[in-house]
Amino acid sequence: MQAVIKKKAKELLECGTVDRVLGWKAGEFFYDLTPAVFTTPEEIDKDFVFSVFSGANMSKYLIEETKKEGKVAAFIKPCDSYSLVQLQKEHRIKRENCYIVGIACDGMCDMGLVREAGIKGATAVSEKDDKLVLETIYGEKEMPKEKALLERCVHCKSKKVVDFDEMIGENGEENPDCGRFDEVERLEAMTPDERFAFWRSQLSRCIRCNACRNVCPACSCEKCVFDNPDSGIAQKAAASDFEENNFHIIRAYHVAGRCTDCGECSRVCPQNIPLHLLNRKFIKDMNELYGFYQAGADFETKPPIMNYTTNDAEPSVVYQRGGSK
Amino acid sequence: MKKIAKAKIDDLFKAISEKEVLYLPVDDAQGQAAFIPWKEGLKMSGDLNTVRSAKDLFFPQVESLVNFKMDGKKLEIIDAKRENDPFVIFGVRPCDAKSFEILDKVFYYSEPVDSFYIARRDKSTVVVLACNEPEETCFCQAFGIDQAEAAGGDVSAWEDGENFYFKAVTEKGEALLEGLPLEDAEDGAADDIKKAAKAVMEKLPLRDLDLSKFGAGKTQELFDDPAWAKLSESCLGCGTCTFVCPTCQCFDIKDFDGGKQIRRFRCWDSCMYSDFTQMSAGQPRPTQKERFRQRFMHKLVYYPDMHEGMFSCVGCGRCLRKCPIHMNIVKVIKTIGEEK
Amino acid sequence: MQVKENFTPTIVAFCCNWCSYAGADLSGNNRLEYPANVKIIRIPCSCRLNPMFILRAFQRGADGVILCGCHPGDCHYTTGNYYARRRMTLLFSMLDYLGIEKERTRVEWVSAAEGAKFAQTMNEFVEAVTALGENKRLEDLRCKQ
Amino acid sequence: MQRIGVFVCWCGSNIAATVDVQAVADALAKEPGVVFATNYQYMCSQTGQDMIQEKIKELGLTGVVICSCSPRMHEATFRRTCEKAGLNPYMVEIANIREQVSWVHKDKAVGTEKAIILGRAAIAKVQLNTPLIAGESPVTKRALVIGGGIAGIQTALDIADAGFPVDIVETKPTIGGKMAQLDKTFPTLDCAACILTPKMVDAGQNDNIRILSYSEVEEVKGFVGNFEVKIRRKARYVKEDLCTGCGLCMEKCPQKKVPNEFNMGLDNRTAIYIPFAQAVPKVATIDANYCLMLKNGKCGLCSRNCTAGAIDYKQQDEFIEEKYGAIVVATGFNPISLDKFDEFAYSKSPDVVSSLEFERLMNAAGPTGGTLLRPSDRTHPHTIVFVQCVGSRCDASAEKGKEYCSKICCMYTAKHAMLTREKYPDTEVYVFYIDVRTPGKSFDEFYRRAVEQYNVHYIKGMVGKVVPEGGKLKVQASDLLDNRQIHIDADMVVLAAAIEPDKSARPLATKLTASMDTNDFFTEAHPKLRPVESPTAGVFLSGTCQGPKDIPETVAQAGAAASKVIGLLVKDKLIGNPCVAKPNELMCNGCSSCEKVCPYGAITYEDKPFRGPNRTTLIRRVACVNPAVCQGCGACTVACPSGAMDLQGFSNRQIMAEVDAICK
Repeated sequence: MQAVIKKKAKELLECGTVDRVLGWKAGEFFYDLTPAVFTTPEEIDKDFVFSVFSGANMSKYLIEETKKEGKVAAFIKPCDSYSLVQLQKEHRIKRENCYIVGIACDGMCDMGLVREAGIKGATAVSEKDDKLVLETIYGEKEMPKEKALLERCVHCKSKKVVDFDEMIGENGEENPDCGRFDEVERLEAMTPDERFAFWRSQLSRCIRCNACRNVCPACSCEKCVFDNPDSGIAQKAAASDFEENNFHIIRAYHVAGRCTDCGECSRVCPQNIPLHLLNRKFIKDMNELYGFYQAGADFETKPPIMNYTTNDAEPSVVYQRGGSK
Repeated sequence: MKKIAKAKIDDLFKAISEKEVLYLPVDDAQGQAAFIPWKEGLKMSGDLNTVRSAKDLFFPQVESLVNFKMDGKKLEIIDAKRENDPFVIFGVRPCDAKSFEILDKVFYYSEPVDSFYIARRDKSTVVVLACNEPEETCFCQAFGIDQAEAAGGDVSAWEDGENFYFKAVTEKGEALLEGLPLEDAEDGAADDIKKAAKAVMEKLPLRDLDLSKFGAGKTQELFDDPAWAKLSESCLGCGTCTFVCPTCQCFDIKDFDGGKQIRRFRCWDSCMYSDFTQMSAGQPRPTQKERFRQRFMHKLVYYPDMHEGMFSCVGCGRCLRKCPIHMNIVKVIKTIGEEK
Repeated sequence: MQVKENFTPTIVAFCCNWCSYAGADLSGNNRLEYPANVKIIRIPCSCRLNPMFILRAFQRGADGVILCGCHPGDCHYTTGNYYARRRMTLLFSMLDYLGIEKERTRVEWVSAAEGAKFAQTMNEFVEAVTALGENKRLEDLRCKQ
Repeated sequence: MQRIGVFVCWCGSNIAATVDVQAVADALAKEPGVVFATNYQYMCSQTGQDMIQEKIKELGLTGVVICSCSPRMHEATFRRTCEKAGLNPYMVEIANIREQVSWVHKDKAVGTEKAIILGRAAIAKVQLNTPLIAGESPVTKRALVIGGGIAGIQTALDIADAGFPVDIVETKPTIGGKMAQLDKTFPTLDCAACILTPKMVDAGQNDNIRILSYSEVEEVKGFVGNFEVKIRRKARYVKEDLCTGCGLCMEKCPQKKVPNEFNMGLDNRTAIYIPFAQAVPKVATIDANYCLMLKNGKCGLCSRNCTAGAIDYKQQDEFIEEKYGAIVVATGFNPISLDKFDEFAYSKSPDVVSSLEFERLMNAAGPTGGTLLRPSDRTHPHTIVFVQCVGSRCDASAEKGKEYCSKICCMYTAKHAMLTREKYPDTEVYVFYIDVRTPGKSFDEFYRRAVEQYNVHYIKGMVGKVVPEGGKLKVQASDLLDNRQIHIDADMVVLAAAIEPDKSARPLATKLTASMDTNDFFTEAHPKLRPVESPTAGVFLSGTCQGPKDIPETVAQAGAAASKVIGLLVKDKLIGNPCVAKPNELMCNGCSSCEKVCPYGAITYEDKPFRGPNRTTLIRRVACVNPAVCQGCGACTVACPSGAMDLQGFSNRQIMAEVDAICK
C-alpha cells in the first residue's frame, strides 16, 4: 500500500496535477508519524510513510491548505472522507483546490494501546498474520493486531470513501452493524447515579488541553466560544466540576449533526477520556428519533438538529426511557 | 540504606499516610497513572511515568489567588491563600525530580517569588524512584539525568522484584524515613539494580541526542530558522504538550464572577494557544509558527539564557507520547539549526 | 433521595414572548397562584433558547429549568418551536446520559390562552424539583458561597 | 457602566398591595450602576411619564428599568416616553412585577423579594443593552403576481384598482387557469366562463396590469419592498404586438393532431394555436414540439397566411428584469396523476375519466359541444358512477395519493351528478363517497337537492375495482351502510382526483426562499393570523398554492392578499424591527448553519476581505443578515456554534446576565 501511495503522490507532483501533497511524515520511531505537506518527489521518497499508524484524519488540514494558492493532493481514508464532505457542506474546504485520493483502510493502530498491552520500549514493528511483532529494547514482543486497533476501527462504521477523485484499492461498503452504539447502550442501561459516577470519573480527569477540539474537523470555528472572552463562557481551564461538564456537553452539542464520528477526539485525548461516547449519544438519539443520518455521507441532507418535522417526538420522550431513577 | 519487602509496601504507605498526605502514582479510570492521595486498597501503578507530571502538586492547574465579595456597591477583599498540610510524593522519577529544580529557579528563587508555589514546595517531601525499565521515548540522559540514580529528591529509592530500597538525601528525607516500618539494608544494596538500569540506558535510541546547537545565546542563530514554519505546519495548537510537560510554567490570571463572590485565580496557560499573551493591541505571535517557536526557544534558549545555561526540558518523553500529531521537542532539536 | 426541610428550589422559566409569556401574564390576570421561586425570562421564541443558558442557570444555582413556547404549529415565527423541540429533546437526553436528573429540565407548550395551564405547570414542576432536592450534579460551588 | 434609573410602579394597589414598592426601590438603588430609584402610583400616567423624562434629562440616565405591569402592556409606552426624552428606546427594560408577581403571589414578603430579583435581572440586562436604531428601506411600488388563474387575476385587479402597477406572470399562453376549463360552478350553477372571462378582459385592458403570458420566473433577488426578478419570456414564435388573434393561421396549419391540453387531451388542436376563444392575450402560440417548420424547416403556411406578419420562427426566449415591492404567489393546483390507480382502470378504458375531463365533456365549448358522450364510442352513457376521494385522504403509508382532503370534490361531484340528471333524466347516477363534506354557504342544501330532487344514488363506500368488459365498466363496490357488495355495469366512471400544488411551486419556493409544507403547499406566516402572507416578508399567497380551496374562498383570499400588498406598497419606506440577528463577521465561519434554520431566508453569504496575521488579507465567507427580512426569532443564534450570530435586544450576554441575576 505504501509503495502505491508514494508512487501516486510522486506522479501527481511530477505531472503537475498538484503542487503539494498532504501526507504522513516519518518520525523518530515507527509510530510517531506527523501530518505534513510534501512539495517534491524527493521529500516523498525520503519521508512519506503510510502504515497502520497513519491514523490522523487529514481532512481538517485541507481547510487551511485549500486556502493557499495551487492545488494540494490528500490521501483520504474512508472515515476521513466523511469529514471531508461535511467540511465541504460547511463551505470550509475549497474542493477545486484539492485532489483527493481515496485509500482503502483495514483499520489503524494506536501506540497507546500497544503500551497498554504492556509492551515497553518498542523500536520497530512488523505484521505477521493477525499479529503485530514489536522489537523493543527488552527483546521481541508480539500482540494481536486487533488489540492495537483504534476504537473507531474496531467499530468501523464504513469502509467507503464518499468523495474522491481517484481511489487506491477497492472502495468498501458502509457497515451499519458495526456495533458502535453498544457502549452507549451499556451506559444508557445504567442508573443515573452510575452514569453520573462514570462521567465524573472520566471528565474530572480532563486537563482542558483542547486537543479534542483542535483536532476535530467539526470544530473549525474561527474562534471557539470557549476562547472568546466576549462569549460569557470562555474558560482557559476547567476551574470547577461544572466547567468540566459544561465544556464537553456544549462541545458535543455544537458538533451534533455535524460530527461524522471520526473518533479523532478520543484518539488524541491524553487522558484517554472516551469522548466519542458523548458524540455517539447525540448520533444515536438523532438516528432513533429523527431517522438515520450520517454526517458527511452526502452533500445535501440537512443535519437533523437543523431540521424538523411537524410530528417530532416531544422532549418528554426522555422521561419515558433510559435507566431507572 | 533502608529497605522494605514489596509484599509489605502497604504497611509503609499506611505509616506514611498516617503522618502526612501521601501522593502515589495510581492507575486511573482509564488505566493511566496519576498522582493520587493514597488510601487503603490503592496500588502503585506499573507505568513508567504518570501522564501528568508531578509539577501539578506544587503548581496546580487552577489556583485561587484572591476573592472579592460584593455587597451592593461595596467591595470586600478576601485572601484565598490556605495553609498547606505537609505531604509526601512517592515514586517521582528522576526526570520529574529534575523538573522541580527548573521550576524552583522561576518560582522559588527568582524575584518576585511565588508564595503559593513556595508554600507547597516547603511542605513537600519527595521520594525519587529510579527507573528500571526506561522506554524508547526517554531522553533524559541528554540533560545529564541518570535514570539509575534517583537523585533530586529528599529520599532516593530503588526497586527490584523483591524489595524497595531507600536512602535519605536531605534532612526532610531523613525525617520521613524515621519511624517508618523499614528494615536496614547495606549501602550497596541497590548497586545491582543500578547496573541493570544502566545497561538498558545504553540501549535507548535517543540516548545521544545532540543539544550542542542550543543553549544560552543562540537566539540570533535559531530564531529565523526556516525550519520553524515546516515543523509547526501540522501543529493543532492544542495545549497537550504544555499541560503534560513537567517544566512548562506559564499561567494566566482570570476572574470568575460567581454572583456571591468574585474569584481571581490563575490557571495554566499554553504558548500554543492562539490567545497566549494576547494584548489589546493584538497578538504578538500571530500564527502557530511563532507560538510553536516560542515553546521550544523558551525551553532550549531563553531559559538557558536566564538560568546559567540550564535547559528547561528533562527528557521525560511525555510530549513524545501524547502529542496528537506526534510533533515534539526531539524532532525540533534534530531539525532546527541543521540547514545553514 | 433525602429532601431538605424548607427547601425552596430556584426555577428559571424561559418563556417565548408570543404565547407562553402571555400565558404567564394571563395566569396573573386570572390571579392563579404559582410559587414565587419561579422566575420568568422573556425570549422572543423558544428557538432562542441556547443550551448554554440552561447549563448556565444550573451553574448559577438553579434547581430546575423549564422552557415554555407556543404549541407546535402555532409558532409566531412558524418553525421556531420545532427547532426548539429537537434541540431540547437532544439536550435533555444528553443531560440524562450524564446522570443529571432528567426531572430538572422540562419543556411545556403553553398558549396565550392557557393561563391555567401555565400556573398548573409551574406548580407541578416546582413540586417535582422540590422532591429532587438541591441541584448538586450541575452546580458550581464557586457560585454558592 | 450604564447610569440606570429604576422606576417602580404601584399600579394603584394592583402592585402596591402585595409588593412593598418602597423596599423594592430601596433595594434596587443599591445595585451597581443604579443612580436613581423611585416609586410612583401610576408610572404610565402622564405625571409618571413626565417624571421619567425629567430624570433622564436631569441625571443623564443611559438606561431605564421600569418595574411595572407586563412589557406586553406598556413596553411600547415607556419606550416612547424615553425616546421623547432623548434616550434610545431600546435602553428601556421592564420588570414584570404585576402579572408575574403581585397578581400571582399573596404574601407581601415573598412578592417583594421576587420583585427585587426581577428588578435585578432587568438591571443586569440593561447594563448590556446598546442603543438600537431601526433600519429603513425604500419600497418599489410595483407588484408581481405569479400565476394567472382566478386567484392571480383577482389579486392583480385589486392591486391595480388601488393604483399600483402589477405584472402577472403566467406560464401558459393565456391567463384564466383552471377556472377557464370549468363548466358550471357550485352551488349556484352559473357558468364559469361567464363570470371569469369578463375578469380576464378587465385584466387585459387595465392600464396598471401587464400580462406576461407564456413566461416564467427565472430568478428572484432582494427582499421585501426591493425584489429584483428576472422573468423568462418563452419564445412563442409569434410577435405578440402584431398578432390580432384572427385565427387564420390555425385554419391553415397542417399539423392538426396535437392533443389539446385545454380539453384535457380529449380532442386535438393545431400546432399553432390559441388555447380557447376567450384567451387573454388573444395571441397565437406555436407549439415547437409539433410545428413542422420548427422541427423540419418545411411548411411556413402560417407565416405565409398571416396578414399581420406576426409569425417569427427565429424568436428566442427573452429575459426581462423588473423591480417589485411585493410578490404574490398564485400558482394554483393540478389534479394528481391517476396512473397509479390501476384499480379504477383509468389508463385502460377511455370511459374512466377524471372530474376535470368530465367538466370538458359537459362544457358547451368542449370537445363534444356540451353533449355528454362516452369518449370511447361517442354514445350517451346511461349509467355513470362517480368515485370520490381518489387520492385524497389516503393513508400516509400508502404509496399513492395525499393525506389531506382536497376539499372541492364533494361539491363538484354533486354538481356533476345534478347536471347530468337534469340534462339526461334517463341516466342513473351513483356517487361513492367516504364522507360528504358540505360546510359552506348553501353547500349542504345543494347536496341534498342532488339526492332528494335529482335522485342521485349516494352510496357510502369505496369502489374496489373497475373492470372494462364488453363495452361496459363493471364496477365492484361496497355499501357500508347496508353492509353489502354492489356490482354496477356502468357506461362511464368519473374519478374525483385529489388536487395537488402545481409542480412549478417547489422550485419557485426555493427562488423566493418561501417555506412549504411536506405536500408542497406554501406555508403561511401564521396559520390563523397571517393566512395570506408567506413567512418570507413581502411574499404573499393567493389561492390554492396555499391549500385546497373553492372559487369563492380563492377570490376572498386573493382580495386579502391584494389588500396586504396594497398596505405594503402605500408605504414610502419600511421601518424594520431593530431586534434582529446580527453576525459578528470576525467570528463567523460561513458554515451555513444559520441559513439552514432561518424561516425567512434573511441570511445570505458574502466573501469578504479580512486582515490576517502578518499584514496579509484573507477572504472569508461570512453571513449577512438582511435586517429588513429578519423577524428576530433567534433560531440562527442557537444554530451558530461559534456564537458569531447574536440577536440584538436579546443577546447571549443579556440573557445570561438575567439568568445570573435570577439565580444569584
